[in-house]
Amino acid sequence: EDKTLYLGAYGGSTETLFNETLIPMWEEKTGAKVVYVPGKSTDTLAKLRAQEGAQELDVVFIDDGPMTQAIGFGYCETVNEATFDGLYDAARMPENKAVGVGIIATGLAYNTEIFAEKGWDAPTSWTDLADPKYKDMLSIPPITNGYGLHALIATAMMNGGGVDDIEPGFKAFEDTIAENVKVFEPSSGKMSELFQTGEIALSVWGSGRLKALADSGFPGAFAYPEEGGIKLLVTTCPVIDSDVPELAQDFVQFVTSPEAQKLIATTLAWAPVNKSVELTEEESSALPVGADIVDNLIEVDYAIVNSSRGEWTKSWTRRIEQ
Amino acid sequence: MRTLGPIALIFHAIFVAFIMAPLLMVIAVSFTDKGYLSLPTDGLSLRWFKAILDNPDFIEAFGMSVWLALFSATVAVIISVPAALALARHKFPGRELISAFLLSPLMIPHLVLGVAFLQFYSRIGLGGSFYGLAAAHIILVTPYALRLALASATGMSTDAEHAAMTLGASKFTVFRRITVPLILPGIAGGWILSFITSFDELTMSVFVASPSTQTLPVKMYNHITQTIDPLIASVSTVLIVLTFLLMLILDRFYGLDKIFIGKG
Amino acid sequence: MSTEKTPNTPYLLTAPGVLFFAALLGAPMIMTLLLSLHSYDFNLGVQSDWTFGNYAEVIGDPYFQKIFGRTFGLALWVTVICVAIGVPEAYVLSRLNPRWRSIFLLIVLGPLLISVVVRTLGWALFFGGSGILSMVSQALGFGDEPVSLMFTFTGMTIALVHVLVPFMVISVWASLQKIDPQSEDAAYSLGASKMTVLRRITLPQAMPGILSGSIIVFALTASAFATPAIIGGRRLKVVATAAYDEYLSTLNWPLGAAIAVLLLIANIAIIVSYNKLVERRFAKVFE
Amino acid sequence: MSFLKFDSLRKEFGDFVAVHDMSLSVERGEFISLLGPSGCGKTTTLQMVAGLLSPTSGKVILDGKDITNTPPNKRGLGIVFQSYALFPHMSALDNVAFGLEMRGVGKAERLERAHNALNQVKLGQFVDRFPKDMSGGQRQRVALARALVIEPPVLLLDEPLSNLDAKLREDMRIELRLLQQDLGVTTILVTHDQEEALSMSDRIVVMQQGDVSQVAAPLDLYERPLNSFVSDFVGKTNILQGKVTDKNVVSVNQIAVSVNTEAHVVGADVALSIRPEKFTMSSDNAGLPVRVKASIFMGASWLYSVESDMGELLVTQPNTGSAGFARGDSAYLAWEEGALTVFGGVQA
Amino acid sequence: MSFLKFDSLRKEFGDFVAVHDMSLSVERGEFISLLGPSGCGKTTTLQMVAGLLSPTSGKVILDGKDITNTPPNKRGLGIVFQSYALFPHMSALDNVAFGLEMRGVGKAERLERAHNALNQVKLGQFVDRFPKDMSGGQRQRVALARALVIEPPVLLLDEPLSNLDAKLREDMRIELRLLQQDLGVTTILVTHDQEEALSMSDRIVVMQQGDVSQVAAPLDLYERPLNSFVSDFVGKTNILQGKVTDKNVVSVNQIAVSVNTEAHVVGADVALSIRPEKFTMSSDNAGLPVRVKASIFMGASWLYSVESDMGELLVTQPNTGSAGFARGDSAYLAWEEGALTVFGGVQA
Ligand SMILES: Nc1ncnc2c1ncn2[C@@H]1O[C@H](COP(=O)(O)OP(=O)(O)OP(=O)(O)O)[C@@H](O)[C@H]1O
Ligand SMILES: Nc1ncnc2c1ncn2[C@@H]1O[C@H](COP(=O)(O)OP(=O)(O)OP(=O)(O)O)[C@@H](O)[C@H]1O
Ligand SMILES: NCCCCNCCCN
Ligand SMILES: [Mg+2]
Ligand SMILES: [Mg+2]
Repeated sequence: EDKTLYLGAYGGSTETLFNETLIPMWEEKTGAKVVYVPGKSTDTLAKLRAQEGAQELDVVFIDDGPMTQAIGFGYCETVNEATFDGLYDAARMPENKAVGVGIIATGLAYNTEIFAEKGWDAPTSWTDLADPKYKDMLSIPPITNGYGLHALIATAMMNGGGVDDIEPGFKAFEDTIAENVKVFEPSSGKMSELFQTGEIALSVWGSGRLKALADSGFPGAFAYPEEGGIKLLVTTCPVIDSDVPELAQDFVQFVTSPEAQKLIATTLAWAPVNKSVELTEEESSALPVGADIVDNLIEVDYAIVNSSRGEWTKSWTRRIEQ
Repeated sequence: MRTLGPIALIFHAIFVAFIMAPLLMVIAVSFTDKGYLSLPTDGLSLRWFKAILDNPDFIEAFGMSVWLALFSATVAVIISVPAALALARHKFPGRELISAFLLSPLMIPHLVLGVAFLQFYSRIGLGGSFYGLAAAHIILVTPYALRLALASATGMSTDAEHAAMTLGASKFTVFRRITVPLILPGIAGGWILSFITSFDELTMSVFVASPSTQTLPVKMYNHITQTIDPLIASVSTVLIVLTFLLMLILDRFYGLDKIFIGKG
Repeated sequence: MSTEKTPNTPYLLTAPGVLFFAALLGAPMIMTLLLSLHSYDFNLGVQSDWTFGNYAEVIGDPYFQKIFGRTFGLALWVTVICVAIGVPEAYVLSRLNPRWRSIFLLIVLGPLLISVVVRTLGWALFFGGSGILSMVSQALGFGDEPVSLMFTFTGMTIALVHVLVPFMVISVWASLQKIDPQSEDAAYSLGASKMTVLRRITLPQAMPGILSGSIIVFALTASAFATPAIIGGRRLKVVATAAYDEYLSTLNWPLGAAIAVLLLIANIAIIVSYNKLVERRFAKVFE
Repeated sequence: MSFLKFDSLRKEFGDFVAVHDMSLSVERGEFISLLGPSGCGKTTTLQMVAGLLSPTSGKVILDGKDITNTPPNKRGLGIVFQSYALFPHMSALDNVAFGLEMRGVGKAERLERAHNALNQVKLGQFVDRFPKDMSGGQRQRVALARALVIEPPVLLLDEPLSNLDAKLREDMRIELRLLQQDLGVTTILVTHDQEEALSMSDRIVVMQQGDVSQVAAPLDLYERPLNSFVSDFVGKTNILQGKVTDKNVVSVNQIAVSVNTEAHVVGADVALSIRPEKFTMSSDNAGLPVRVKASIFMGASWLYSVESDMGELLVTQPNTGSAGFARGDSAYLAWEEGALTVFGGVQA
Repeated sequence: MSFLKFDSLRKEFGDFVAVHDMSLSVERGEFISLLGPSGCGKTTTLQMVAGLLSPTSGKVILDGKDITNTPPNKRGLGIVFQSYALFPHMSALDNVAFGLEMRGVGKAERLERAHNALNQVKLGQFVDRFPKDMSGGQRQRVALARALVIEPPVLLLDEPLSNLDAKLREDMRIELRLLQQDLGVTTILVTHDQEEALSMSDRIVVMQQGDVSQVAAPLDLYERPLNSFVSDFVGKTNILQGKVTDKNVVSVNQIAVSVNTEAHVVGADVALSIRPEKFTMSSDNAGLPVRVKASIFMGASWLYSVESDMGELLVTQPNTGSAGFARGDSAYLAWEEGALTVFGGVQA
């Protein structure tokens, strides 16, 4: 009989790539059908929560931060060990309940045209966020969003703190950075619009996002701060109590396979988690790959972050988003 | 004495300009030749209209939205009009309660409704189905249909209805042949607001819609969660133009005026 | 209310709506209410205890107080503006030459035809830093600095008025159609100016429409999410954005549910009293 | 047994009693008029019969069946509303055809019958007009046609001709009376036009503040009113206060008037009534001398207000084609003894 | 110079001409009635004067000023609408006080004056009622009070008394006439009640299908109608077709009738008119023998329809207090020569 797999994953270019290329490949291989349920990480997580006990989704794609929560809530099935063969260790999520699909970096995106006009140099450091010349030209996502969380953590680190001592980050935001911020924009789509309408010239953003925008012809560039960008892992997990558990496992394995990884890397600019993917120099130029970048990427320990995230969010909304 | 003075006309012009301003901006952007949002300052292009054809899901989602909005608005009107008559013409115990209950969907953030519907509907097996989504939309738009029918029915003279009754018309016939035509402006207004609200609803539908029932706003939203491009503008432009054309044709053949104005 | 029917008529007439709502909205609402009575642990999720803690937290926290204050201030403000411009526009429309009337009626509905996302994009293009408004104001010499209404209370108000004023116009329009034009004629012949006729004769009779319109506008503003979120930005949070945060970012649904329930209660309290007030003040129009 | 019966019908609006316990029996095929001052409860009564207002208490019985709680659409009555109550969204033709449609009459037939009914009320050329494009009288005629076309067993007419000119009103009266007699329709007519009531009715019900004052055939009512209210209300009348000074003599302002006082004791205070047209007014030096205070031309007659020693009197005289008496003229009034009616006072 | 002038006033509704180029001059303080069949354009004319309908062509001149384009609120006229047009959301008192308020009359004074005006129309106890809780006649009186209270220089009354009973109507006529004369208000009254028009007006304008048929003082109009339409429309009349057979003799159905034929040539076809009340009907074997076909009681008089060799005739006879002739009775008609009017035919 026809088996159907429900896949909850990002909309937009991710959806396009999957629907047009990856899913047909997998369907042909397995004879099963895939229904794509688009949604950003938080939406998908909310759906898992709402449908507890009667899950519709079989496989989900969620950013590493929220995925840690999903695992904590017990929405994920353990990923077959075989899937991890040939993957970087960094692709493992806690308890092997999820696996990375691609690596993105959080860094600084900027409008090259405006920078040139104003005669500014490209940004180079997390500390640039505090530079008064960017007043009202800067957007940072709020910490409810992965990129925003990274910005706070990075700022804490620049000021002598870290995930276990976040206060210096808040202090810096309170004292200087928030002054510069025109809007704490959580939506990538809106962020892209803010760039396009000239509302902002600089933002804390993902490497993949900037590539997508630049691909449209927009004069934008991505800067890895010299202190290091922050690693963001796009992850996937098979959902518990699926009516097609084998297919779900198979699909998770499929998206981490070299052929899928190559396509993902070249189209979505997520750096591969599979060691055997080979990329040309041009192909890898937009990705957070290569020794100078990858080695420099800062890892976030979500075990610590998630335990204090409630507090952080509270402080953030009360102290920063004023 | 039913003519308008210059001040009224100037006011009207400013009002219309205010209403049109952002729409015109969006329409302008849809003709950009760039890959990103910009006003077409140096070149017009239809590339973003061609792009619609490359994205058939937009057309499919459009169809879904139209169908869903038609269905929801119609059902909402059907359940609202009798209720509006009851609320307009009778004082009865529980009147305020019923009225507040039927209006409550207006007063809860759609997101909260969306999540609650998703929870409940997936539990009772309506999850992901068209009828689940439609039920949610009907609930969401009923307040509009109700309030507008109420505005029309309130204070309406019952003379004509009485006359019809004495001529032998049953309650239902009176309702259908006399009451409805007399409060038609309210019913039509309510239907239109319901249709449009359903057509445009996003925040709740994000949760309740499933891939097989993806509406246009949900489709657009998913399209722009990561990046925004002029495709959104061109889709909207087509939508605006289509709607106006449709309405003009309807006007030509049926006279919207009659519907909006009612009697006569 | 001159027809005297059997006393259960109103219940029969409201039954379809009430039953439909009870079956399909009642349960989700009760679920939400129950949800709001549980506590939440960031790592473990919703707890099985019973508590009013979420309500205490929302009510006691100046942060939420400010958000509720802002929300209802905004709702009031938007409603007032919608009445101020929507009512005259409905009146103008009803007096327009029939040939133009339906066309303009459509134009008024225009903003509702396009998705909120696109509409706010239009505003961004219009009153963003490099938008038309800015260009015009610079060209007119109002200053060299770009003017931006994005992420301001004013911008948020304008955008909300823009999407909500059609609701007002259509509601009032429906009411205006009912008025016997001869009562206006009578007032003119007694020496009333156009303004006076509008104020003393037309508007009181259009009160049911104004009432409906303002209820819709108020309620929609108070529970609006997208426009405040996009045009207002996160610094100008309203109740719906706060609930959104709790639901989608912290996953603290009980707290989000408590916020929503409080919003609903406040909304109903305000709207029911307003409704009563107006119905009593204009009692004869409502009979 | 009577066909239509009101049994202690009563209607209160809040504190206000619009119709006091009213009872009346109407025979099948009878033509009854309700006559009474504005606001006395005529419309209210009619609406209770029609089933549009429910009585506070009392019953309506039609053909032996208690219909007090029968909905209006099951009563099968034809009604013309004082305010017309036309369907504003239907043409004249559709307004009239509506009742036939409700009775299941086929389209062709009902249009033809509606057309005929409109012809009958002289609106044959206005079938396609909408109410708002018609004159007051035209609307009223549509309302009339709408009620007549269904040929109901009972017709309730609330001032159905009030907005028609005299000519048309007369034509309509005749049409109505013919139709009523041909079909044997039991009819209740509310009218403020006494001539209409007097000329058309089998019996007239005079109402006063929600109460029935008198029920009688037209001539009886006019000639033998039960009390001075009826006498005054139905047709013009002169009411004179006097005292019985002797058998068959009443003194009014010291003037002795001969009148039959059989029913009254000597010394009783009584009221005399005499209708203005019962006087003969002439310049011949005979009878009561009067001076003309006002002279009003009424077409077929002249109405004079005259001063006399008996008080101010209204006098009607036929129009003989030339100008009548003028203000200030002197004249003399004569009358026959039988023209005087005596009310009140202590009965013998 | 006349106070109010209509100059070729014309109103078209689409193809339909409701008022043909109508001209009329009204003196200051004059009381004019518009009389005419239903739908002849009376309301339309009044509304043009009021400024509520704009004429298709023509002018309205008031006190020497062309007010054709003056908005109604600047004309200062008092108007009673045929459909009342009360403010449904205001009490009777507020309805009446509204016009005073517009004239800047202080609150205390305007309430008092409104109260008085309502007393004048006998609604003193209903000041707080709302229109929908009033009877038809009560509403009409509120409308009347509303127009009168502002004491306008010109009053336009569109059937203002049509829903009142005879008694009240008469009282109102008198109030109206007194007020009109006291204040010298120029008044245009639309009425379908001929008695009203004849008794109140200085002049009467008879309209027919949007045209003026005759303008004349009441007695003139009644006794010397310009044509058979007027004669027939104003008061009842018998129209007989005949031929002038000799000087001062017209033959009607072979019967020779004596009448003044000075204006007509022998051999001309003419119409004779005679009003029903100009006959004397008796059992004395004298005059034209007739047979009574229908006998209708009208209160102050009897109306008979009789058959004679001259054709069917309407006859009015005073009510003498006893039953009149009955159907089937034989009788004889007599009349004076001057009672006959001759129309049409070839003029001599
Ligand atoms: N809006 C309109 N459109 C078309 N015809 C109209 C309109 N208003 C009035 N008429 C027609 O114009 C004619 C004159 O109407 P008007 O109301 O002046 O009559 P009227 O003399 O007042 O009659 P009534 O005595 O019945 O009130 C009528 O035949 C009527 O049908
Ligand atoms: N809804 C109501 N509320 C209060 N009083 C009312 C209501 N309807 C009618 N009345 C009063 O009841 C009385 C009788 O009204 P009704 O309409 O029966 O009078 P009517 O005899 O038909 O008078 P008219 O000849 O003026 O039409 C009036 O005094 C009226 O004011
Ligand atoms: N192309 C999708 C990449 C996923 C990016 N995650 C966005 C983080 C903010 N929600
Ligand atoms: Mg009445
Ligand atoms: Mg008229």
